[in-house]
Amino acid sequence: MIDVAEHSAVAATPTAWDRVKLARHSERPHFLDYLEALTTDWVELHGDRAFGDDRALIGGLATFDGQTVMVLGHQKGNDTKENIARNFGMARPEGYRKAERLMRHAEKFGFPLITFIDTPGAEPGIGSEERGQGTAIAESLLTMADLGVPSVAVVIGEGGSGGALAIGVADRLLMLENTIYAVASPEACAAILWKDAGRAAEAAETMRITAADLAAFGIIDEVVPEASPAHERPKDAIQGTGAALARHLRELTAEFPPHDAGAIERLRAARYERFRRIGAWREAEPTTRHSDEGGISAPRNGRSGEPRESAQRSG
Amino acid sequence: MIDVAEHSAVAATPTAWDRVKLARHSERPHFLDYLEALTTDWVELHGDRAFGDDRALIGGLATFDGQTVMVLGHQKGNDTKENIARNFGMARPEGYRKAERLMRHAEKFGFPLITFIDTPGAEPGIGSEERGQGTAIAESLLTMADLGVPSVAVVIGEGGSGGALAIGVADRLLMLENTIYAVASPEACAAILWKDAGRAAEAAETMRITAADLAAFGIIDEVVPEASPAHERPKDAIQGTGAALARHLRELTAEFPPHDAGAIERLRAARYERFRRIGAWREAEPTTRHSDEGGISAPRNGRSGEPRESAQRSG
Amino acid sequence: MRRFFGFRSAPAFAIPPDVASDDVPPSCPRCGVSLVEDARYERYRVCSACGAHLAIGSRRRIAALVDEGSFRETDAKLFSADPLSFTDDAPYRLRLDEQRRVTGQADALITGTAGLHGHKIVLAALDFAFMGGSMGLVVGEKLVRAAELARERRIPLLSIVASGGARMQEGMYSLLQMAKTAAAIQRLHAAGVPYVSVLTHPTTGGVFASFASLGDVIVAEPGALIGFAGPRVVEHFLGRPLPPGSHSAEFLLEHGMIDAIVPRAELPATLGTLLRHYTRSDARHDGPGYELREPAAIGHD
Amino acid sequence: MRRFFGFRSAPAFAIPPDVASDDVPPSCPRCGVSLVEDARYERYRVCSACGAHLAIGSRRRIAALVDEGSFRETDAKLFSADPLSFTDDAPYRLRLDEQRRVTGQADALITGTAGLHGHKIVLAALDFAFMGGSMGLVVGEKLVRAAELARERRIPLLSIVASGGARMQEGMYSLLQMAKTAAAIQRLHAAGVPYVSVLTHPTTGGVFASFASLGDVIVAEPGALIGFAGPRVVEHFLGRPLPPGSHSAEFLLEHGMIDAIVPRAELPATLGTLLRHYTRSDARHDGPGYELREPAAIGHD
Ligand SMILES: [Zn+2]
Ligand SMILES: [Zn+2]
Repeated sequence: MIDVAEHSAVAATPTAWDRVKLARHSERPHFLDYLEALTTDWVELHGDRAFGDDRALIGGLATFDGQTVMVLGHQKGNDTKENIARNFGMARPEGYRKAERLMRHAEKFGFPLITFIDTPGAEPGIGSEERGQGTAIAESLLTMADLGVPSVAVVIGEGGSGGALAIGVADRLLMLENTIYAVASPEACAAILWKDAGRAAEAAETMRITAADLAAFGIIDEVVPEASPAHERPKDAIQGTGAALARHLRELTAEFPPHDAGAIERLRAARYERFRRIGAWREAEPTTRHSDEGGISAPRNGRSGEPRESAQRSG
Repeated sequence: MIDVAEHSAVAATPTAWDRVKLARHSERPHFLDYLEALTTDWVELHGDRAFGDDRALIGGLATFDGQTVMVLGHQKGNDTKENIARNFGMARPEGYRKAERLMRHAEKFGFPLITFIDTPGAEPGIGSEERGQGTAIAESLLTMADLGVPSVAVVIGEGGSGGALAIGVADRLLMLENTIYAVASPEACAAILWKDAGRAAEAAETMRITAADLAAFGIIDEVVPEASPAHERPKDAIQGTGAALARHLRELTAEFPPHDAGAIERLRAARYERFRRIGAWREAEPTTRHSDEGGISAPRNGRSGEPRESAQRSG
Repeated sequence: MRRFFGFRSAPAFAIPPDVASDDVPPSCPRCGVSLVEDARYERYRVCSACGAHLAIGSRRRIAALVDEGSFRETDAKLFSADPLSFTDDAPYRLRLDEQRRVTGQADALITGTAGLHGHKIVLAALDFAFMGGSMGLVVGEKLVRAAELARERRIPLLSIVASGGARMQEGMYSLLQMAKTAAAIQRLHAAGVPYVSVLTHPTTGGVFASFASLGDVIVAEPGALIGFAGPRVVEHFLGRPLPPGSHSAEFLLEHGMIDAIVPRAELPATLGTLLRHYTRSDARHDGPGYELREPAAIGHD
Repeated sequence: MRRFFGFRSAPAFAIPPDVASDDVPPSCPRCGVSLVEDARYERYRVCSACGAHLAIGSRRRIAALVDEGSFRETDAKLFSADPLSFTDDAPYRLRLDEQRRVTGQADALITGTAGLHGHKIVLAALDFAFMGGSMGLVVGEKLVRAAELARERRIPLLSIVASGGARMQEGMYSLLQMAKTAAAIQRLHAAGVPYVSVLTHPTTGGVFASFASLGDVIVAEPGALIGFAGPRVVEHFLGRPLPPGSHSAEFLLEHGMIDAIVPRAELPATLGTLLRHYTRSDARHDGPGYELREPAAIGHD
């Protein structure tokens, strides 16, 4: 789909659209590549125990950094055949219900959760509507928000909308340098804004979807660098990701020891606060007229009234 | 299906097969008749939030005896059209998953649970297999065993196998006088035992499936009398059932007050013990040869070693 | 004026037809009968002739639902800070200003406390007229504050939504409101405080896939278009038209996603009954005792 | 000798073929290749030529699974008390006597403790050769005792089943074992003790619809016939033949009901890995620390 030769044009300062293409590159390492390189003792656990087994969103137990973790991730294929089997990484409701089941499994046994995000979005098919895609995603969000074990999520390719967020409500959120995380695909955004999907590159810039943008907003905790794009140097990308995951997981388990009821309550409270404080708003009528350019000059106030420049993040 | 004239032949001492026919009588009051007569403020709650809404197993909130209860029941139709809509009272996996959802809802808000059992069994179709009929029933059993609110179940017609038991793991189990509760239908039993479904009447006797039989075994807590068969005097049957339900529910809520964590733990323990001690077995090699007639002469021992004649029931 | 539907395209308004504003139109867009001097339309924005549930503004909706004069608005002056300094053909800030001028509201969600059949509730109503009811930071923040208020005071939360989904102009901040609102509802659940969600026409995208689908009880208005992906998105994905009835409230009921379909005019009574159940849960056995009514004539559905 | 399948009729042995006893048959009932001197058959009752998983007695199964010499049987002498004094063509008690004589077991379930790759487990194995692995009072009681032992000692429970369902000759007592075993597994879950369920050919009815479907992890043997209603019952209900592949382990995996399909010879290794995960949950961060292995060649399934 992506012209492989094209990315050599990606120079020292790639544009947002360059990142989009890199994030979607078919030779970029996918979830199972990370899993195989970073973990041992993998036991895949299938099925939602109600309708089906989704091959686009998979999970199971593995040993990582000397401990057992529950691992979940979207799996894209490396060729058309695999992509069809994996539904291009677009999960269906049964995928999110499996994720929920495995999250509760992790909680029951005190296993930390690691999720690998790489999806264009949840599948928008009629079968997915029939089986409650919205309901399944909402319940996965709720379950993950409530989870009594530490969690780390990492975007390894495309972070596409609610289908990505459903496994992204974590205590730490990482992104590889050439990945994106967005409320809608640039193509969809352009189609809505300008009725012209061809202006996707422009939309990609406007939407602020790169790892660097989201780090600046305080929405993510760390950018895992890619000295070369991950599909050119997969080992480096995987190594860097593994090291970052291990570091965050160690910090979390040190701060919130498993099987400690008080720590679990503190963990839940910290996660709530993490999402609770994202954002910026004004608590009074805007007093200045804005210029046509939309420059921000009015003060921004958090809910407690003190000035707040978008989100602050301690992690 | 049942010859209505036939039951007039049911004299003072009906046979087990007579009871089977009465239990299945199409004019016998069904779940919604009890609901309408015994409760107010009914709000039906639909759906399993995953696949569908089963019309054969329905539930919701209602006021009964001055308090809010969660009510669940199998619903048969009164004619062919209704029966098709209600799938003849045969629930599908989504029915049991809805039941599970509503049980947890009851637990969350401290509403006692009342279930009305009236089904030939869980639906044995291919769709039910695909969506995990066995899994759904197993999970409903587990949920009901665990439920942190008091529960009373009453068999108002047919108690057919696992599909009945799935909503029957209650603190009290009642049966109307002319109802049955069985591990298999007499027809299925005869087909298996003698390869002749025509010997169903004989099987019905052998299987010990009437309210009187199960009361003698200590498996049920009370037989609600039917001075006349329920389809002839529905008001009497419903009144008697309502009075018995109210009495048991009051006893249970007095012994295990809602919103009292200690009482809830005692309730769970009592329910476990209730099912735990059902039955009889020998803890040593049988020493006597039995006669060909199969008469029981050997001593029966419960697990603690003391003689035990089938199950004892305190309730 | 253009509308914004967040990350999903505009829903097709097949079932039922919609009325763009609260101004009385000459006739029902579904059956064509005049709505002038239609009392049911006047109060509920429901056509007396065919029962079509037409668009209704949040304030009118609240007035038709709660005990008269009981509504107390909260956080009325929470305004978007335009975190991305977003601009497409025009700056987002100017669009917001225009929306505020047209609707008289600071953003799409109105929150407050009210009485309903004498039961105290916390209420959150999303107004489709304000940028398609899309959820940005202000909508998310106000929903969370409403949920926190309900939790602190232990009074039921009621949300009523109509939404095209996330507010694209606030980017990832908008998406994260799904997580934030779901987390707030989770805490409400954990505290055992009831939450009833009402879905109205149309409800799609991120609002449907977060707090609106997490009610202890979920009801929908008849004929409302509801779904995760909007019909156009699904049709584009499928490459063929949707089957009839897809994405309707009735479709969701059949597929087990909602508890009931309740006509707008019956909503106060239904919610009143539900609230009676939930609010007396701590005060049982004070009822009239067991009492038999006449058994009903056999025959139900 | 007749077999009894409880309340469901006898399963059709379409996939895979079955071997009636542990006696070495001349050849594989599926592929026809001789099984004489087939070492895999000798140890696992699996045909080396075609991989068919043939019937295996519980004791042989246990021997092939657990650490050598580690199995300690519990409750070996629990006998049915024939609570209904049941008789059809012959008294149930005489059938039981005959089954005991033929199988050398008191009833269908063998329980005990064992080591598996050095991990202590409680084990319960249902033997299809004893009255079709049907669940009466003794099977239910022994399963519950095994679950209670696992809970008290906080060591994982492993059950391996092959069953036609409830034992009809024990009537309602038999049905109630579904509730009783589910309740015991619930308590095990609440205590956080792992429970792994293994489904083998054939598993239907009350055993499938109770404890066997309640594992934290559920695995099945390849080709095993598994379902709630047996294939004949479903075909009778449908009035037409089942679609191919229905009721197989592979069908259940596709439909999300089981976690994995594991060939019998690989079961010890797979269970060993699972047990390592569960048993070290209290002793984490004692591992070797973060260490990168070579990234795999791209390409998976
Ligand atoms: Zn009209
Ligand atoms: Zn073979």
